[in-house]
Amino acid sequence: GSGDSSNDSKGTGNNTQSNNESGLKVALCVSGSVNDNGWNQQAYEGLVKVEENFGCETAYTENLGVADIVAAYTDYAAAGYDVIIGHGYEFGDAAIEVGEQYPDVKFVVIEGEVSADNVASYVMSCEEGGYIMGMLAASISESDVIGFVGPMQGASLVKIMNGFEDGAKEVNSNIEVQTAWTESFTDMALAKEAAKAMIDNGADVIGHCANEGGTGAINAAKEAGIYATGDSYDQNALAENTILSSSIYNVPVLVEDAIKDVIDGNFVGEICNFGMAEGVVEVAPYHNLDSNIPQEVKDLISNRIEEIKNGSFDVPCDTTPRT
Amino acid sequence: MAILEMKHISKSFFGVYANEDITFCVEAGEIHALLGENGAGKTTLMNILFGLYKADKGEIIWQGNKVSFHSPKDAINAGIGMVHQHFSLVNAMTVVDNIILGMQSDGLFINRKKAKEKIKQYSKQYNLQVNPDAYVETLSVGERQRVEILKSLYRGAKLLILDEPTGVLTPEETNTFFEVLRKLKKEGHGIIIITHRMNEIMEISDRVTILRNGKLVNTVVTKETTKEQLSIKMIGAELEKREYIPSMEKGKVVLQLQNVCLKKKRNPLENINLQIHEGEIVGVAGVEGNGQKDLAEVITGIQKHTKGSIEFLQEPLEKQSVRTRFEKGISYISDDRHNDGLIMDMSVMENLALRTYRGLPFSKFCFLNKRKMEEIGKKVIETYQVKTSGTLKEATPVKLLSGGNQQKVIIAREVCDTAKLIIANQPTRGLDIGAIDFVRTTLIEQKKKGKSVLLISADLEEILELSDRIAVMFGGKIVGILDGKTATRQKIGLLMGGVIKEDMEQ
Amino acid sequence: MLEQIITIGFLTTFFSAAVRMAIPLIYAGLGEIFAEKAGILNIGLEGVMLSGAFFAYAGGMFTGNIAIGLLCGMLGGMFISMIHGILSIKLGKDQSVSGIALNMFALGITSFLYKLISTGKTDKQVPTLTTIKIPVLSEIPIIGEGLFHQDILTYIVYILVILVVIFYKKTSLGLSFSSIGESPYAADTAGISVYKYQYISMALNGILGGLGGSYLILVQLGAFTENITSGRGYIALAAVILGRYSPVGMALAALVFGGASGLQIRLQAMGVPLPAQALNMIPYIITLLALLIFVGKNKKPESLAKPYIRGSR
Amino acid sequence: MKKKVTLIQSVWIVIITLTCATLLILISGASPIEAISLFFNGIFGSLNGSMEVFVKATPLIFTGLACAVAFRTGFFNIGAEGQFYIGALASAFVVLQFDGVSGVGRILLAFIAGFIGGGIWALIAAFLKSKFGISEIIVTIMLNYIAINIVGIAVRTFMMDPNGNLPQSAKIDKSVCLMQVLKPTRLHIGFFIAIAVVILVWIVLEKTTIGYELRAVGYNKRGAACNGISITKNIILSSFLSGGLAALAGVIEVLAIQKKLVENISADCGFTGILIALLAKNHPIGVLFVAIFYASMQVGASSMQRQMGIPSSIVNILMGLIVILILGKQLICPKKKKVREEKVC
Ligand SMILES: Nc1ncnc2c1ncn2[C@@H]1O[C@H](COP(=O)(O)OP(=O)(O)OP(=O)(O)O)[C@@H](O)[C@H]1O
Ligand SMILES: Nc1ncnc2c1ncn2[C@@H]1O[C@H](COP(=O)(O)OP(=O)(O)OP(=O)(O)O)[C@@H](O)[C@H]1O
Ligand SMILES: [Mg+2]
Ligand SMILES: [Mg+2]
Repeated sequence: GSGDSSNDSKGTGNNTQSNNESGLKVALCVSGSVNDNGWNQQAYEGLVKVEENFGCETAYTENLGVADIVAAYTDYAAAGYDVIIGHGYEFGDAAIEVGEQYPDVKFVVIEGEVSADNVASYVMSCEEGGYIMGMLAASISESDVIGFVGPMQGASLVKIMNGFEDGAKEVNSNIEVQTAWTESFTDMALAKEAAKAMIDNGADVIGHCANEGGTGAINAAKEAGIYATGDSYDQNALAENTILSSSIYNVPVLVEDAIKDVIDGNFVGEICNFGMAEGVVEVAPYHNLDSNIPQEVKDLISNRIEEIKNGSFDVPCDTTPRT
Repeated sequence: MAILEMKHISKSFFGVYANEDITFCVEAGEIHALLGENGAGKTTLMNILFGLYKADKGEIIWQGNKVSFHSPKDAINAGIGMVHQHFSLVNAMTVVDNIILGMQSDGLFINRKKAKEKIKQYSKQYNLQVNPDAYVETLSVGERQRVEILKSLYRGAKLLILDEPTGVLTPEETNTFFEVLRKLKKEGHGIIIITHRMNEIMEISDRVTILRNGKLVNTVVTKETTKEQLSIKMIGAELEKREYIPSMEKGKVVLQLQNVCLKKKRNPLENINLQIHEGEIVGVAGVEGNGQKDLAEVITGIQKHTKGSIEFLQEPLEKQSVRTRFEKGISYISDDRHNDGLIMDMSVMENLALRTYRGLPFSKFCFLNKRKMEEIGKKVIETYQVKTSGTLKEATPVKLLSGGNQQKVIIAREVCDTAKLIIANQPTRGLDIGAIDFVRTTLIEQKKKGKSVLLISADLEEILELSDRIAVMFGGKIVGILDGKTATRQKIGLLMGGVIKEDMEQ
Repeated sequence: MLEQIITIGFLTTFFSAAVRMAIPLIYAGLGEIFAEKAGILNIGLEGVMLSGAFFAYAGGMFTGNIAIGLLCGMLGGMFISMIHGILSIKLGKDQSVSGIALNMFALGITSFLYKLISTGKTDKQVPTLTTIKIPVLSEIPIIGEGLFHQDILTYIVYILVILVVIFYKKTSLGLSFSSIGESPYAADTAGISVYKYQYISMALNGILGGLGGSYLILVQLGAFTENITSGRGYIALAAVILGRYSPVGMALAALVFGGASGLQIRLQAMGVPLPAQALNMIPYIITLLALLIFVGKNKKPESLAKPYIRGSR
Repeated sequence: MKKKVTLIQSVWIVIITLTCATLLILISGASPIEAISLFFNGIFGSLNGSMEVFVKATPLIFTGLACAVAFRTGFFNIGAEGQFYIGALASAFVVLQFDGVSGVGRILLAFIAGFIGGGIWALIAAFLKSKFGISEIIVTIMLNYIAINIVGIAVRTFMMDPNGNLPQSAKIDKSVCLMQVLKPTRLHIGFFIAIAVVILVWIVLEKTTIGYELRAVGYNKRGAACNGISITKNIILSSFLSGGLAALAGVIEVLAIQKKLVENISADCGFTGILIALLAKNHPIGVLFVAIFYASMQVGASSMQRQMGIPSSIVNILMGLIVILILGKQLICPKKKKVREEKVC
């Protein structure tokens, strides 16, 4: 590889910190917008943390389509960035391809399926969060019907939905889990309509992993006066009396860990999993709905979380859509 | 006192004067004719008056006051009405809606009933029959013209501009139309009429203003002049008299129609029987919209007849396409040169190639031979004296040519060596007398060469002058075939009105 | 499966969904009818809606007042359509290029501004309109709930559709407006101020398209995201064609489309064993089928998208 | 005189665009000078960047040509996006199915399959238009959505990589990938194929009777028909060609860039193609240059965005703005008076 790092001086962004201790240059690529209140924003917040805590020089690209990933990667690699983080499985192949040409650059693919000497995939066990949300929803449901709204059928989203269903079925094997995909991360109106459809069909708890669009689903639950579960971060503030709890994917922690590994020289080019045990997947507190949830449900949930953390319970990870 | 004065009007397009220092006036109660060759600047002058163009120089005095019309709206409000050379009607609307278009309604809503009453009254008063509920797209050209005239009358214009209004009317219609004009004149209206027909000018106008190449030649009092004098003033020279070509011996049958029908919702063709021989011009007379165009299109293959048989040179034409029919020798000069005959956005030379671009000399193995196209274009421009834009020559888009010159391009293309039958539908409509003369002479030359011509025309003069036999159409049928030598205007006129030949002879 | 679908309950809720999904389309579609009847094709309708949505959101967020939000939404829509108006009316430019460029521009500017006003804010919700139940009418089986248990903007659109029909059919002003799309030359020579009316039409296009976008924010969602309209502008364009340029036809077409998306998401929820993508295609396939079934005379204004320049041929 | 006006206008367009860019960059808290230097550095600063322009231009050339061919016959193809997807799908399918065939053979097959697939996709709209008079605009918009969903189904079902869990097809092997010409840049022979196709299309449209017929039909259908030119044949021909050309963009995206079939494979190339065709006045050579211009804007803007973390929306704003300014240039610096009256259609 050429490692063309003569461009170093030009690559300084507005994010440059005075205390550039590590001297590391980190770039982040996301497929959506960095203020989407969810998946991409979380990664971006991680990047900001990295800059604050390690004094790295950072840059990011948002709304990156698959057609342009390789170009963006090459750009960053050529501009002397040391670590390039791709936030989503679709960044995997590009990391391998560009990684071959720039062996000195480290590539981190979140939710990826790939690895190489300088390419690592950091996979979050999001299904664990989904599973717990499913258990919670099924325990609270009185109608034995619950719903779940997903956006695009990507592997990391399918496994959340399937985890939700499995969790619900564990608590109540007769429960009906209604699911729908809106095929969009941003179409709030359609997500809302999906939730409404489920509510019309009798669902009394709605879960989602639909990113920003999911806000629509939560609104539908709020309007109908039923419960919902949040996704990605603690969404309680969106609807205080609606959101039972949220499954949190601690992407900022993950991003920080990844950079820390690089700084400490612990970077390994392999696929690593991060779940509840690693503190990357979490479950949000019940906030002011705490009193509405029966104690035995709380116990059930906290026990299961413990088991997942200490490895005595394995949440199945199923990435095939079940329609 | 003059109701309208136009003083020192100049207007140029791309640096070329369309009107140069033109001054003329119209009195109330006067019919004032504008005369000039195609492209002389008549329409431009009227468009300036009507607010469609803005004059570069000059002033307009309307009823004693200096005015400047920025749009037709201003002109209409001042009391000027214009019937445009090219229809300005909305096809997808009914006649009533077209007539009341742009007028303020009394209340909040349109009162179509009242409007219809008023239209019917005008129709009756001026003998301009149209169905007010018909959609304009279903009307024949003649009917559309009537709507245009009604539209102006309805607005109660004090000055009426009529840009070639009679081009599409039958003699009968023209007569009644002139009655209307005389009535209006008596009521004190001023009228400006543009027409290429000398007879009409002599008959209807009080004064004539003649334009040549955008300049004013003269304004004369009609009574004090003659057709010949006008014609000389207009062209700047005298037209040669055409020699009379006696009917030739009938050759063999070129085209034979037997019981040809064309089924369609409105105005179908019914049982057409017709023969055309070599070296013969068969005229088709009739009021516009009685199936003449369908007849032409059935023969050329643009529409497929639904019953009966058409034989061309003893071979049946059934499924043959427009192209094969042309290759066999059927040429077509359409009445609608803008839509049917030409591709307006293409150049003169490309339009010349429109029929035969597929083979030599225009192309070889699918590749166009541009040099050959240019060469042929130049030749046509020279032999036919097509007036093109100065620098572009054969590459001028035909849309920039005047109607007469556009017609020449079509004729140059259709009247080719391989043509055996020429179907000419209204070939001289809208042309000035020089151009008309050219077209008629061309058709007669073809006859002399032994070719056949089917001449469809609403102009009885033309039919009578050129035809060996005359078929008259009415309601999609041929109601009579007359001998060209013995036919008279009256006979044809009666047939055109739907009186059957047998009835007539009784 | 079928017995699940053909129940009063399902049909009622399904019809409500269809109406909800259709309303923004109907608003935008009405706007497009105004534009197209005046001869101007606005492919930038998506941008108009998006801009309307954003400014409605911004207005609502800064003032907390829905009415001001609505007003901002209309102005936001007008901003985009007036650019289109100037380019296509005054300059006679190609209307498709302009429309597509404006879609891109609107997507960019709304995303940018949204980022500006939303960073650092935790509460991003704006107030939404409440529903009003119309007593007797809302009791009509199946359709009553959907049609008459809605918000005020929905009721306004019913009235608007009727008013627009009357406007074009019964008033001379409407006649003038619609003649422009057919033949601006004829309109001009009949004394109609072609350009003025075209600008008015474009303003209405912006106001109504902007309302369509505002509806998403101020009635349905109370929140904004980048590209929140997700192609609804294009669907509204399709509804206008499918409805053959008549307001009622367009509204029905929008209802068909809204119904189809409501249906597909419901089928998913019910667990129809088909890939989600197959169900997602349903609205588009239904639109194609509807086009085929209702094939008939194309009522497209004759001079649509052809710039009118007085005095040129 | 005219040249001078155009020059002044161009200068104004640049000035306005730069001002807006500066403002936007300032608002988002970055340094404009640096951003703008990064913009040009992105295009001209490295071989990689310069070649990236041609890489990005390649699909745009194809979709631009596709739209130009269609628009010439008055077939308003908004469906290049969908045809792109179908082309990608068909070529990936063929390449993965016929793994017995040699590399070059499979590349050829992929091109043929993609072309035919996209062609047929466009033909649906042409057929509905000429048979039933259904607006091609609405049909092609609907077909876009349908094509995108079909690819979504394909990568999850019959074409899903059996060795992975992701919604994408198996990778195609190296022998089928289009050659990179100037490693390590991404420039591939697809760009040269695009230039060849531009010239081919130009010859067909301008120099042959086929192009002559297409033009005649595009200008005046009735006139063409009255002179014996078949409208149906030409609309079908142009739509098939158009769809096929748009599909080739998809084929090349699969064979040269992605090397597999994935969702969202087109970066809105189909819609950009419409812009490019119309800005190029439907002229094939014009399409080539406009596409390259457009791609260089994209490359410059992305480079600026990537290195400085400026919101990506600025790219959209500027691209839209430039087109609007090009359209509205008369307003910036009017060509004397009487613009409106003297214009000939
Ligand atoms: N819109 C226009 N743009 C450019 N030039 C024009 C335009 N209209 C007319 N001209 C020019 O004006 C001249 C006169 O045209 P005009 O239409 O007035 O002729 P005319 O006398 O009405 O002819 P005709 O008898 O054929 O109707 C033409 O030769 C042409 O050069
Ligand atoms: N847009 C234009 N640009 C340049 N010249 C034009 C334009 N429009 C018309 N002309 C010119 O106007 C003149 C007259 O045109 P016009 O159409 O009035 O002729 P015409 O013989 O009356 O046509 P028609 O017989 O079809 O009514 C022509 O010389 C033509 O060159
Ligand atoms: Mg004239
Ligand atoms: Mg004339």
